[in-house]
Amino acid sequence: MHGAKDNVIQTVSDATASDTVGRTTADHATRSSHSLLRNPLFAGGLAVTLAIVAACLAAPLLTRYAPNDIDLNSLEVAPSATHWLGTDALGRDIFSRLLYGGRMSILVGLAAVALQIVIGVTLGTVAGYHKGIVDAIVMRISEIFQCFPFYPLAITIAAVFGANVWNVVLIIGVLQWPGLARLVRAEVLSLREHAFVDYSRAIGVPTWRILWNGLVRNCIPVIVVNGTLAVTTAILSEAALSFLGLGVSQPDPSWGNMLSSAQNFRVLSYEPWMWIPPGVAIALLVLAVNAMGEALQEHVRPRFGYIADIAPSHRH
Amino acid sequence: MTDATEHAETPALSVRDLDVVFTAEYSGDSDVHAVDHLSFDAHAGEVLAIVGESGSGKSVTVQALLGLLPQYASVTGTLSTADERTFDLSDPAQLRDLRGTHVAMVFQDPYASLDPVFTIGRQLAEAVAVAEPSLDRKRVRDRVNELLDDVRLGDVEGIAGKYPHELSGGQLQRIMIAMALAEHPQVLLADEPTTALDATVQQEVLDLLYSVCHDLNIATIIITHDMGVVADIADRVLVMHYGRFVEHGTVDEVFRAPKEEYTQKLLAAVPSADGTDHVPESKSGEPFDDVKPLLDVNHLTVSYRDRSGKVKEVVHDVGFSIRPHEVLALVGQSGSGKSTIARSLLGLNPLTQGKVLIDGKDIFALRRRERRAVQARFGIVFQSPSESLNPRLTIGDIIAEPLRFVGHMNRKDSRNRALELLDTVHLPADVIDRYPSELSGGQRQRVAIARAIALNPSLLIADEPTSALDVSVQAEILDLLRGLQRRIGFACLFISHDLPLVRSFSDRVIVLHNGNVVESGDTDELFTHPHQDYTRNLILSAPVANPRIQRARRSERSNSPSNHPIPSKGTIK
Amino acid sequence: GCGLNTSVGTAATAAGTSAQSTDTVRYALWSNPNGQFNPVTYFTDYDRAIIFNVYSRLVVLDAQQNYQPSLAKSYNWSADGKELTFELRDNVKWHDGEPFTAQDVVYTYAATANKDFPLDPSTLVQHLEGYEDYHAGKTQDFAGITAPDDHTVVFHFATPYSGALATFADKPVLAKHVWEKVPIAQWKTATDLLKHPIGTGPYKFKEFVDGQYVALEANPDYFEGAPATKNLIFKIVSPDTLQTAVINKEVDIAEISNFNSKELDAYKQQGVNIVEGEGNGGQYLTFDTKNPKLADKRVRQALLYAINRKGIIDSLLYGHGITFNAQAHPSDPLYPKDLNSYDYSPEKAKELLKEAGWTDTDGDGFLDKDGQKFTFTINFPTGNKTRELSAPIIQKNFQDIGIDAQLSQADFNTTLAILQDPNKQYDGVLMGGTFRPQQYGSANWWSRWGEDGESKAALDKVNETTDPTALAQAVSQYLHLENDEVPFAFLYIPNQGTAVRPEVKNFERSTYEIFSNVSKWSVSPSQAQ
Amino acid sequence: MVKYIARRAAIAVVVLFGISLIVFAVLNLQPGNPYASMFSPQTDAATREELLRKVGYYDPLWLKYVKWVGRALQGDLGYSIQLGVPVTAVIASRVGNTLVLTVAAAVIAFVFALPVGIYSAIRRGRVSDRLITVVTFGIMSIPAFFLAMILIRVFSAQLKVLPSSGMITPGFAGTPEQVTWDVIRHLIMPATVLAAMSFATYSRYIRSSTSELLDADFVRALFAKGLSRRSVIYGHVLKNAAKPIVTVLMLAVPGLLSGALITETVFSWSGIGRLGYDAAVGRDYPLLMGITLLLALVTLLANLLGDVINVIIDPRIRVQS
Ligand SMILES: Nc1ncnc2c1ncn2[C@@H]1O[C@H](COP(=O)(O)OP(=O)(O)OP(=O)(O)O)[C@@H](O)[C@H]1O
Ligand SMILES: Nc1ncnc2c1ncn2[C@@H]1O[C@H](COP(=O)(O)OP(=O)(O)OP(=O)(O)O)[C@@H](O)[C@H]1O
Ligand SMILES: [Mg+2]
Ligand SMILES: [Mg+2]
Repeated sequence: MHGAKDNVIQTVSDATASDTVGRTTADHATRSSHSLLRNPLFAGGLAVTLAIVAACLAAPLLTRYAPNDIDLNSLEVAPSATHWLGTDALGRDIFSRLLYGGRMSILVGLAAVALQIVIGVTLGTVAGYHKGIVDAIVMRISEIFQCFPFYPLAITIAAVFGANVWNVVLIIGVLQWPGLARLVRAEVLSLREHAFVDYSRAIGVPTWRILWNGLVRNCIPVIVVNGTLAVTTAILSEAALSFLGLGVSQPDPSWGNMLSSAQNFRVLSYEPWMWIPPGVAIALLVLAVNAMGEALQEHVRPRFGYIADIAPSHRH
Repeated sequence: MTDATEHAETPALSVRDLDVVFTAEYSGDSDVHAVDHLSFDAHAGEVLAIVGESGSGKSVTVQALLGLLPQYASVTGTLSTADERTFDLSDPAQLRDLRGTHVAMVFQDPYASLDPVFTIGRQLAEAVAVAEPSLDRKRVRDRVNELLDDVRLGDVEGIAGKYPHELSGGQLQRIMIAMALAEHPQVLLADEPTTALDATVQQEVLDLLYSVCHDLNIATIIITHDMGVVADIADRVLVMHYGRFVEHGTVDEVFRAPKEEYTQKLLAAVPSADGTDHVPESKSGEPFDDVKPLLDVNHLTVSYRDRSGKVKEVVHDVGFSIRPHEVLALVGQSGSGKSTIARSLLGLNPLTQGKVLIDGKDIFALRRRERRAVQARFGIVFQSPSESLNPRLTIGDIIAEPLRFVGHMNRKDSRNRALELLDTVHLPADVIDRYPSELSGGQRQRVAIARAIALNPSLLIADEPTSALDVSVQAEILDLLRGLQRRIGFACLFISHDLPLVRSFSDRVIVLHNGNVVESGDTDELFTHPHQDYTRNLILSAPVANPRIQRARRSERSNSPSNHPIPSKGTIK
Repeated sequence: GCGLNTSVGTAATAAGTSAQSTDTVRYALWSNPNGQFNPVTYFTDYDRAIIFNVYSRLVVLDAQQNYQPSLAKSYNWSADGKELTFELRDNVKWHDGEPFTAQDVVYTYAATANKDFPLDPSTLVQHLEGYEDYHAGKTQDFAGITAPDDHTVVFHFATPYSGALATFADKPVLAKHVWEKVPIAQWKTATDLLKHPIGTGPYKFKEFVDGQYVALEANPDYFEGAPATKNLIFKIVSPDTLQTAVINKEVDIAEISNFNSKELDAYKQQGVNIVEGEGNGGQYLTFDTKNPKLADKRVRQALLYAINRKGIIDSLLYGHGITFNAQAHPSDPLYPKDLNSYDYSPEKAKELLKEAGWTDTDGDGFLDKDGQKFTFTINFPTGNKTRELSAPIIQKNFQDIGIDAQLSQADFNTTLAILQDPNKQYDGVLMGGTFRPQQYGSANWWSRWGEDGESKAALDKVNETTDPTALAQAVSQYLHLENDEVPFAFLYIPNQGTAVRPEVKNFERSTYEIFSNVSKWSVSPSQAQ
Repeated sequence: MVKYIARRAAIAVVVLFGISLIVFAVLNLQPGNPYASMFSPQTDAATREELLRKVGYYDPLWLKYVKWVGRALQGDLGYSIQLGVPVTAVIASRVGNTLVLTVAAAVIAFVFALPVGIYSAIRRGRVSDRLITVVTFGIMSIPAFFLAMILIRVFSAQLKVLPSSGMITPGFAGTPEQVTWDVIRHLIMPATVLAAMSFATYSRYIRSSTSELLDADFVRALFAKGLSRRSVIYGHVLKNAAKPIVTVLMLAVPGLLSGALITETVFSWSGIGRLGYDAAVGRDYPLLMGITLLLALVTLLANLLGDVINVIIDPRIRVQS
């Protein structure tokens, strides 16, 4: 299961962020989006993502079944002309649930990341800018949250506020901000040494303005890159939470709970139509979003300048 | 084709028809034709300097010779050596034979060019082992010691066991040279080997390179944009522009009678050290003594607390004053505390002690708000234009920042004023909506200047405003500053380590050494009659763009016995 | 310390992993027992499985649900129903060789009445004479239990208690000489004793590897004859991988989790037999009878009519289950045959609701009364897949009759907390429970119904009656009342299926007794393959 | 160095306190009563209240916490409500198993991630790199549960070469080597599933730190020196990459531990993961507090260890500290 804390790719990068990101983002951030679209990784990722999002939004046009329509007369039927992707244990149309469930999964992904960004960027910026004691406190807090046990908190939030999609968002957002906060902090720590911050401080520009204009805006590449990765982590976390019955709850579909309702040997062996569609959908979206994140990362970095000798077989 | 190939004997290295294009795979940018069919020779025991403004393809040229270009660079051309082997430059695999045996390279930034996690000794030993795989352990160690002696580091205690970050820049560059020598190269490529170094250290490294080249009979190709360096060390000069060959000749020919217009321009842009060409126009000669100082700095002491918490005092009890309309220059070696003083004036570093008076008011005794008001009278220009402009803001917003948040103008007025300012610094109005990355270095520095004068400062603090720029651009920026200073009449604290520049621009000079004022006085007076050895050294170590003077200085240096370049230990073949 | 907490057994058992050996039967447990191998303090079914093989009881239930003597040779009710006398076997030995006596019985049941007993005292002891004094610590001896001699025990009831024998069939006897070493207050934490139970049952405890398995060994001195198979191993296998474990010969006997025909076919193809029997766990939807909109019994009846219970059984249980209509197992001899069966009928439901004043006056598709829309939140806990799936069906059933039904899922404890808080108003909670023989009204403590009035009187009557015919009548009356009042919507009892490898012989089970003939289970050499 | 570690340890203690406080508060916010499922349904309300009072259920929150801290400082984390066993004992008996599983998984993940990461760094932007990216993210997006099921189906049900679950064959006796082999056979699938979850993280990270280094000036200088590709990458780049890689390995520890939950459940591996989940679901507060603190401690220790190793690897930090 991809627990919420698995997003080490993000969490960890602060180890080197201070030596690398500051140097690169400032110079390369503003390259044209035009060139980004030419990157097949990005273009492909974007196309797939848009296709999935569009299909989910257009769900009512694509299917005549409501996602929660129970039909006890056609339980677990295999894909056919009537049910394109078959039906589930309650006779609900899987294609319809897949489309409507996608809305939920995407919503969770986006909203959780938005929350994470709000908390992480605010705290990371403040910590990095003020350094010293403020920094120490924020970092300790982020450490506490990193050490925080995922399931107890998930259960508590679900128990106190009731299991629904917003709590999934809350859980994931609240538990995953430290990674981003640390990255932004590292970035800000190096950005604040840039002369343009010195300049603003020297002439007395208000602090909030420095934080916003000078620092947050310059962290956007980091935020975007990590945000895309975090979207995928959030979607996978939702699946994991649903697997444990703490996610988006019945009868509403999400890819996560569709998968988790198929967590059974028989389904796995004999009724692949129950798990392949949500599984493939998650994998595809994760892959697409990650591909975009990857491309963005390349984009905000300087062009790779490996010398030809590292990869020998290049010359044609 | 006109090229740099005419010479009598067989060259140690001969490059024909080198062409480099950076293909734009995904970037969407257009292809860059970095080097355009260039041919040249390098001869044993001679220094060939490749000069040209930034981006002219100098670095790309030497990297192509070793196959060190990125994968997406497409290279053509051939290279032949003294033993008449010929290599196809388009095949980096072939060039592997060249590296570590025939051709060695010294990079610009020695610190970045050494592996930070291995000791110096280990890295040297590795280079030795590559060049001479047959040596056993002990012989390798001996050879390392020999090399360290060769670059005059042999007597530095335990240097082989140190890590790169424990050595100074000059020491590191010598290590790089030692590493290059380990390979017994016939050709030594040096890409801006001294740009990152202080003037005094630069001289030592140049001397070392010079003697390496001549004593060991190595063909040396040095890349630089500093005409002083060229005048100092080069035997022959190759001028490039936009990747293309411009002209070639002996150093005397090129400096005395540059054939091409581009070369002439390049040379004209260099301020000459003897103060003969540019007379600073601001120098009015009017006596300042009776004028009340605008800025009065007394007993300024600044310390830093480093990461381990140790307090290090870097500026000790410095005092000076600037009168209205006066240009005061702060000079001194790197690390002497110049920037620190400027930062303290701006309130970016807390001072340990001392007073800063503006119009007689102690600004750090003022309340925050009043202090802001006083500081609003400072204009600031920092060294690196790309660093001092927020890459995420448009030029308009950058210039408007002081107007809006300090001058409290509204958005519309500030934009209009920004347009005016752009005009003042001779920038087209349409840059207002561009981002800094879309401007050239010189244009960016103009923007920084426009921002600095936005609030009609009475004091401009300029910390190395031109040192990150190309020679030709440098001159333009200085002219602009000069003009503005005349028009607006601000006083200026001008920080630079470029002494010719200081001489041409400032009224008075303060010489700093390790955070202490060594000497101060009227510019001309100080340059012609320095009282302190330190000052004299500083002046002499800055190479001037005149081969004749440099040659004279060199022979003077080498006559003093303490300074013998290479020990004549015939161990090198 | 690191490493696996595995102690290597000394007994020479199977050498290979999946090779069948004739001296071992391996039974799959779905989850790890807690290691509370004490018949009066355990609380998981997994611990129970171990306990019921290691310990024995005074009486046991036979397949017809009659009490048969076990540790007791015979039992006898006094005429007034206030004295129950057990004649004990005299040849029984504890696994450590000590003789089993009447003192063990006295000690076991008195302990649960002790003031230090860390759990709630059983209903049984509360009905015994002198309970108050003993429980308050005023007396040293419990007047309610006496042992006239080593092989006779007498229980003296203050008021007659009909559930007595059911308790004895459910609570095995502890060894006094073992447990008296530990103060009663520490029984729940006496790890050493708890994890090394000494009983009188067919199997002796050998080892418990936490999270992995519990190994038992035949007791050659078992009073009903030595078991046929030397080793009985309870292996912990997640239900998800159960099928593979059975087919892979890692376990011999396993309870299956559903009756999907494809799954059954997979077993059958491998020659595995499926033994199917009535289940002993029922699922129900509790109603908050104090909730104004549910206070009217017609509304509750309507809701029950509205639920397509047969549909749930047919779809979710593939037909392998039964409905029930009052809080007793339909196979219980006293379960009335003439209860209202509330067959699925949305029309009847609507009718009843209309009678109760619920109609759709504003035409929004939902019923309303006094301007209030009929909303109904179905709370249900995570954990039981069938139950989780039944929730949307019930939701839909309710929506079909014009109720705005919503689902609310939470973890088990959170859901339970709704029921436990007497001040919390709710609509309905899906819950499940295990039937124990002849215990009626056992889920009442969180019910908001049955604490007073007619229902309480009826239930008290059940508990107080020991005369069989009178009891039958009392039970019938109580269950009819419950059937009519619908404090719960009783849903379904899934059948229990057990996958038994073909090598295993003589496996039998009844509704309540899984291990009733464990000592006859045997393994013949592998014939298949 | 000693001073540095001491300071870090002191900070870790403070953080541990913070965690214990917050977790304690959060746990007690949950509705539901740890003792609820332990009463028999017939128990009347008065008896229930009395028992709950006896176990301190009605104490005010702060008092509970103070009591808990008081005992915890003496190394007593109380008794598990559900198991009736000292929390320290339960944890001690389980933690080794989780350790074996997670270490095996981390090793497997790392052993595969290292060459893959380096290879795709070297081939950055090429087809082979893209392919690896796709496969890596593909693996990352298979829920662990499914991977587990698929493995069981193939290797246990079909090929019958590996046991479907458990850590050891019940009652298995043999030489220590045979026992070890038996355990390893049981370990293969769960460790693989857990490793698959970490693999993506590791390999992506190794790729990015290696590729950053391949861009470094000193690498270019090494090539200029005439070093072979091999000695540049294995002699220099890897040692420099060790620092970020150690960091990622250490920071991945909490993820690995929480990832153990599903693996342990599916494979009946008796470790901390499932125990912690059950404790959370069952409101077994003492046990949950114990596990939480253990995990936090392990996480903090891993961070600390990572920093210390980095200090050892990187001479530049060595001087500063
Ligand atoms: N890795 C690269 N990718 C793409 N373009 C490059 C690369 N390296 C250099 N260029 C381009 O090639 C041209 C020549 O660059 P080069 O570095 O040789 O200039 P230079 O003369 O050394 O300048 P400087 O004095 O600033 O070092 C420039 O236009 C530069 O932008
Ligand atoms: N933030 C800092 N923390 C600690 N020491 C510092 C810091 N900034 C500068 N120093 C030290 O203070 C001394 C003076 O530095 P300063 O930057 O003022 O020199 P400078 O004369 O401007 O040199 P350069 O010509 O290289 O810019 C140097 O020894 C430097 O190492
Ligand atoms: Mg260059
Ligand atoms: Mg400076």
